[in-house]
Amino acid sequence: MSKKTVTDDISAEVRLELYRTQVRLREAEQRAFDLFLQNLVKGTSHLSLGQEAIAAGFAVAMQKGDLSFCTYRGHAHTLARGVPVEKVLGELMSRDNGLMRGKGGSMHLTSVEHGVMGSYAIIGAHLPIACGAAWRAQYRGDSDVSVCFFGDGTTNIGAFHEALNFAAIWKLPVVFVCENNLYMEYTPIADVTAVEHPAADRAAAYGLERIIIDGNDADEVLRTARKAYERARRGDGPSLIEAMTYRHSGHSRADPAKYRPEGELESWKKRDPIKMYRARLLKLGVSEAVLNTIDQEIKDEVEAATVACKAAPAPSADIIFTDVYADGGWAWRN
Amino acid sequence: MSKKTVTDDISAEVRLELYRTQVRLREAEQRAFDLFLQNLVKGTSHLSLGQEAIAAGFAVAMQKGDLSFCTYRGHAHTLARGVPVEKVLGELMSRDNGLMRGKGGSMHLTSVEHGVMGSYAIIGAHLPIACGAAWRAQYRGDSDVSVCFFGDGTTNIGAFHEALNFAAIWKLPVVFVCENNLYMEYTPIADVTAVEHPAADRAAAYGLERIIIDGNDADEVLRTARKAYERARRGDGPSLIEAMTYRHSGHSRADPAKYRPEGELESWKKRDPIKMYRARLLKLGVSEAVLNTIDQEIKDEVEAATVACKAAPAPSADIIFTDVYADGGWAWRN
Amino acid sequence: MAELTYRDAVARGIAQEMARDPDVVLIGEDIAKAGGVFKATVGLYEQFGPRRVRDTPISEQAILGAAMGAAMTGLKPIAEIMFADFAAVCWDYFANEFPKSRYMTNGQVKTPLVVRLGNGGGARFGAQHSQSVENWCMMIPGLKVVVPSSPIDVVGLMAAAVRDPDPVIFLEHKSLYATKGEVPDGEIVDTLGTAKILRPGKDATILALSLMVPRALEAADRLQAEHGIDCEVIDVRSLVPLDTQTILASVARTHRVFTVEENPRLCGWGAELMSIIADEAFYELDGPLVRITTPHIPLPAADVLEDLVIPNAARIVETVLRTLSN
Amino acid sequence: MAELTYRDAVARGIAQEMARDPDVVLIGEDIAKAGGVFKATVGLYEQFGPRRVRDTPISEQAILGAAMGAAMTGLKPIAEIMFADFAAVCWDYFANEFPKSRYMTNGQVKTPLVVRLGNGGGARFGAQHSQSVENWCMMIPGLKVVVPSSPIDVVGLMAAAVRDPDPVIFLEHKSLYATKGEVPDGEIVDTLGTAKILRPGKDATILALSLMVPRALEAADRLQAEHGIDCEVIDVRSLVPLDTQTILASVARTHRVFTVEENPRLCGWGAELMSIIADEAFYELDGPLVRITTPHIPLPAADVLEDLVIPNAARIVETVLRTLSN
Ligand SMILES: Cc1ncc(C[n+]2csc(CCOP(=O)(O)OP(=O)(O)O)c2C)c(N)n1
Ligand SMILES: Cc1ncc(C[n+]2csc(CCOP(=O)(O)OP(=O)(O)O)c2C)c(N)n1
Ligand SMILES: [Mg+2]
Ligand SMILES: [Mg+2]
Repeated sequence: MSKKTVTDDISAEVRLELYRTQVRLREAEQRAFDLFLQNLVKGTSHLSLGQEAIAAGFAVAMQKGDLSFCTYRGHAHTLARGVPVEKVLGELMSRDNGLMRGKGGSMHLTSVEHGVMGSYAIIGAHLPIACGAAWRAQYRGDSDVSVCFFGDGTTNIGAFHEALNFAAIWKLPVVFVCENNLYMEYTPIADVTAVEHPAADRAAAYGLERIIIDGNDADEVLRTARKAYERARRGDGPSLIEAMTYRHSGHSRADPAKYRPEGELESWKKRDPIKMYRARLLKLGVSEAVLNTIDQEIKDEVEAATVACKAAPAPSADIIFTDVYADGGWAWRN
Repeated sequence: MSKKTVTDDISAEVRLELYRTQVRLREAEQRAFDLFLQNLVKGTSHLSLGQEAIAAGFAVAMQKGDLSFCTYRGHAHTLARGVPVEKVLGELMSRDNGLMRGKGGSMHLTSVEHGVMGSYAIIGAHLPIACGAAWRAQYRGDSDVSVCFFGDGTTNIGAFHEALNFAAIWKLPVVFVCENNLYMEYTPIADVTAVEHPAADRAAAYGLERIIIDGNDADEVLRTARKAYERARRGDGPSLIEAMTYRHSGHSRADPAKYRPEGELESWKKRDPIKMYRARLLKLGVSEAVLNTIDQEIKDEVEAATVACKAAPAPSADIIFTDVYADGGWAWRN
Repeated sequence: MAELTYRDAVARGIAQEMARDPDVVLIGEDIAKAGGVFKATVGLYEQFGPRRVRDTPISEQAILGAAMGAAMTGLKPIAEIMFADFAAVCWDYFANEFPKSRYMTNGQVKTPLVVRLGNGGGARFGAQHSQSVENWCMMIPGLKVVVPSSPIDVVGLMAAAVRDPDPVIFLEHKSLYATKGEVPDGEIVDTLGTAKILRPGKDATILALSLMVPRALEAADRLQAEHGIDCEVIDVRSLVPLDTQTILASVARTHRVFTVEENPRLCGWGAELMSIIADEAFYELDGPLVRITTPHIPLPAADVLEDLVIPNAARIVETVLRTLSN
Repeated sequence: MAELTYRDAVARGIAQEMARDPDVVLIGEDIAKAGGVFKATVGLYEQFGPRRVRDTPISEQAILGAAMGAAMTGLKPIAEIMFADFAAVCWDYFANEFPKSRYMTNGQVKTPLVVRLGNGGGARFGAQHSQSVENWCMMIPGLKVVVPSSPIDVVGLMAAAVRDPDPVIFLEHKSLYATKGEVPDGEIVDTLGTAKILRPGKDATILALSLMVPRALEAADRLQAEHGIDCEVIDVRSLVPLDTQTILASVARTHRVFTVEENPRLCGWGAELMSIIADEAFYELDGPLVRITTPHIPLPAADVLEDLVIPNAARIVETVLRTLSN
């Protein structure tokens, strides 16, 4: 592969990293879906199939120490920060090797050591929380950025409004990323939102710039992320970014997504972020062999993770009573 | 008085009604303040001294059946709908002749027969509630408008955002009136808000027009109200109006308002809505005698109300256990 | 007479009332076209149309505020707050608005509405989607709180809730949606504030609610069959109004009491009932009042863990045995 | 040793901890320049500056979310939610976020923060500004809940709350702010989870909290002086952790128990304590467990009405007398 060709403002290494990350998210989540069909995933799960470019772009642009705040649809963002596939699948499968040993479940993936400060399942709750982490950075003079991911539907809940105003007036180093996948669960976002772009058309209400990007283009995502992170680190305050995308699967494992108009999925699949990115890399001169190697490495990683998870024991009963409080236990009385 | 001179798009009758209403609010609230100094007002109270033009303009423009939703700063809006002064002062003084016989207190003035659907003391709560009343009108084909009053500080709470979006997407006949008196309690609104005009600069976030008016000019208020009500009755949906004004007294009876920059109160007092409106009427040819008669009538009404309230008994103990439930009682068990 | 699921009973109860009263309307997230995430409102959109069955944004405060404003002015709204846990994002309406306005206004304002919540655990949804919030609701003066355990009760209590002139919190258990029961044809209207003795017994009273009812019944059967202990099982059904007469009369017969509660332990509905009993039936008691509850912890997601924390028949049997043999 | 008001004790406790630990920060509405609507944070802005003492918009969810995010990443925020009733507009953080994240993440996330609330009635503020929400907090697993009744306890428990690694809800009583008490000079650090026997007695145990503590003490004095009944008065102080040892030991000495609770009756903290006693100390009891509470109604605003519904010394005396003479 010729570095010259593939490098512009984005280096060849970063481009390959973007590719690798997207493939990793795709493969891991497709495996999650397979395991669900095998009845090995308990509880619910919300996949980001089709939305990988956003998770990849924002994560690859981060520095170590930057913090991610995710939703119940958080597998992709968690994996994108480098959390091992095994840890994620283990949690989905309620195994002892899971990220939280099964105590949190698929909607609460958290890996503080990787900067994944939690996945939040109550719509909107984590936007103010991300503000708080950013406030700490500002207070201490730390240089990290807090990045908060959420969906289009989330822009209609009160906490969104409070967080955006709060971040703006305190000029907090926080980046709000709205993944507009056109649906709030089963309802088209347009049916329940007063503006066309649920996030971007409200940026001005917080004195912020209107930013809409192609969320299926990892390069565009990365460039946007870099700019927003720089702004935050400079002390210029928050950004609100609306990334247009589409989820290939249903809202959650329970949803066959029959509410979609005919052809919508197909047309978006033509704009599959990974397919498009692969094509771009090839066009930029990356050899098919390099990409195939990456594909294979990821497949192997996911396969190994699956094997490990299937072999992993269920969590032991004693952890039921651990970590309610900081002393490690749950005692509410003497 | 020459009807010709005083009448343009606003009739002479309406103009006098606007004057009378403003004077009535002023006198009644000033009396409330005096009674507080005499230790006859229990609990808290929040006066609208200086903000009368807004209450008067919106109320006078209403039709019978239109509904008002107010805040803890609700005396003015309640009185403006024609609720007797005695009923309001009685409630402030915790007397049996009060609007709610002392059960609600100054922050919860309600008179359903006058269309005053309640005064709400939790910031933001009544915006969604007003939506609900408007939804009923839409559902039934009723022609009434719901009018919801709140302050500048209220625009930063989540319920504001949810209500505005909700009203917009359902095109509800509701009018949101933000009385921007420059302060959220003791904090200048500019210190805690990301935009200059906390309501108007956010109207676009709900697909609504940006409307800012002089809240100390009763005519401008009335004209704006009429337009908004017409729009609502036509089925064209909600309006969000920001009326600039200033409160002459502190936030509540506990507040001496020392946080104001020097001269601010004085400069706003020059723009006292009643002083200005009186001057306008005189200029338009209304005789001083007519206005003095109104002034005297109001003074007499307030004085009579005061006498009645002072003579009124405290509420009787038995009402403690009435009206928790619709059967008139409070029984939670058999 | 048809066999219905608890899930279908919800839709049937709502349909019965919507057909009867044009003021009854239904709102919530994905409840219309999609029939609800729990499929408990399937068919209502088709039957009653988009005017009466409306999808909302993710704006729980707007949903409940709108329900309240509509109720104040003449409608009888049924609002869904999908998972009971989400009551926390609109708690102001539960706690400060609709339960208090009638009182504060000296009777001027009415709020006849129903809030439906998908309550309880067992679906491996984790700590933020599995809570039992009946005690959150019971502690607020001015609310009524209904917690049905069977399809027939769902229909009848839904009708009673919709017809009730006060705000009623209607807690549907997610793990009961798929359960089935016989439901007679025709209109069914039950009465709020009535507990049901589902199994008479003389040795001890077991008070249960919702998902805990079938488990209490199973435990009672085993206690009888395996240990000769004859438990009376009462489905409390309605926390407010509370049928203290039925409960206290049972205590006066059995002299021993247990609660089976899914809510976390502290300040659960069982604490209230036990306190009432410890005050008003103290001299009837032959031994300690024992609550069988989920421990006071957030709910874990993993199946093996969740199954260990929510009370089940085995734990009930074991607790009753241990207590009565002391 | 100085005489301090309860109000000033709040500021002193916070100042003590802010001076000691640069990670302690204070946020809330009008708490900085204005010193708080209850004047409980007067002087802190001047002493610690705008970086550490910050006014916020009316955005209670943002306040608590920000406190949580800061706590997760290293600060020790103290957040004020002005009137306890407003907990309802940000209840998600109390109920679903900070109490659950440590558990859900298997110990990865910590949330060492303090939420201060202006709790309780007596100021004629009406139903939406007068509530006692200690039971709202007690029922949520993962929270700690502290309810001081005197200036010295305010200082010491505030210090303990700030230093505690878990989320602590700190309920200040609005009607106690003006009360005074001796507070020693120098650092004061108390211990969470410890009840205090304020008045030893042998005939009955009275469990009280916050504003109800002075009333219980007054009642006990009158019961002694006028009726020869010797009551032990325990200031529970901390609902979570709960000092059951002190409470159960007292019950074992007196054999009769009363609670005095300001919260509305159903599912109050007293229901929990009575249930614990009815289970674990059943055989120590000589008579019914009696809770003296605000009735289960919204609070009326008028002075004459409010004074009738919140428990006072006369009602305590009367209830104890009537109960013990039965
Ligand atoms: C407060 C709250 N209300 C409702 C839900 C249920 N819910 C979960 S995901 C979802 C849709 C969210 O849509 P969007 O923000 O667009 O995110 P997406 O799922 O499309 O990624 C809803 C309504 C919730 N979790 N929390
Ligand atoms: C949810 C909530 N938070 C805080 C308060 C306390 N509070 C009462 S009035 C007020 C200021 C409101 O300011 P604004 O909306 O500008 O109205 P104004 O008082 O100026 O009329 C605050 C913070 C409240 N009542 N409810
Ligand atoms: Mg979406
Ligand atoms: Mg204001």
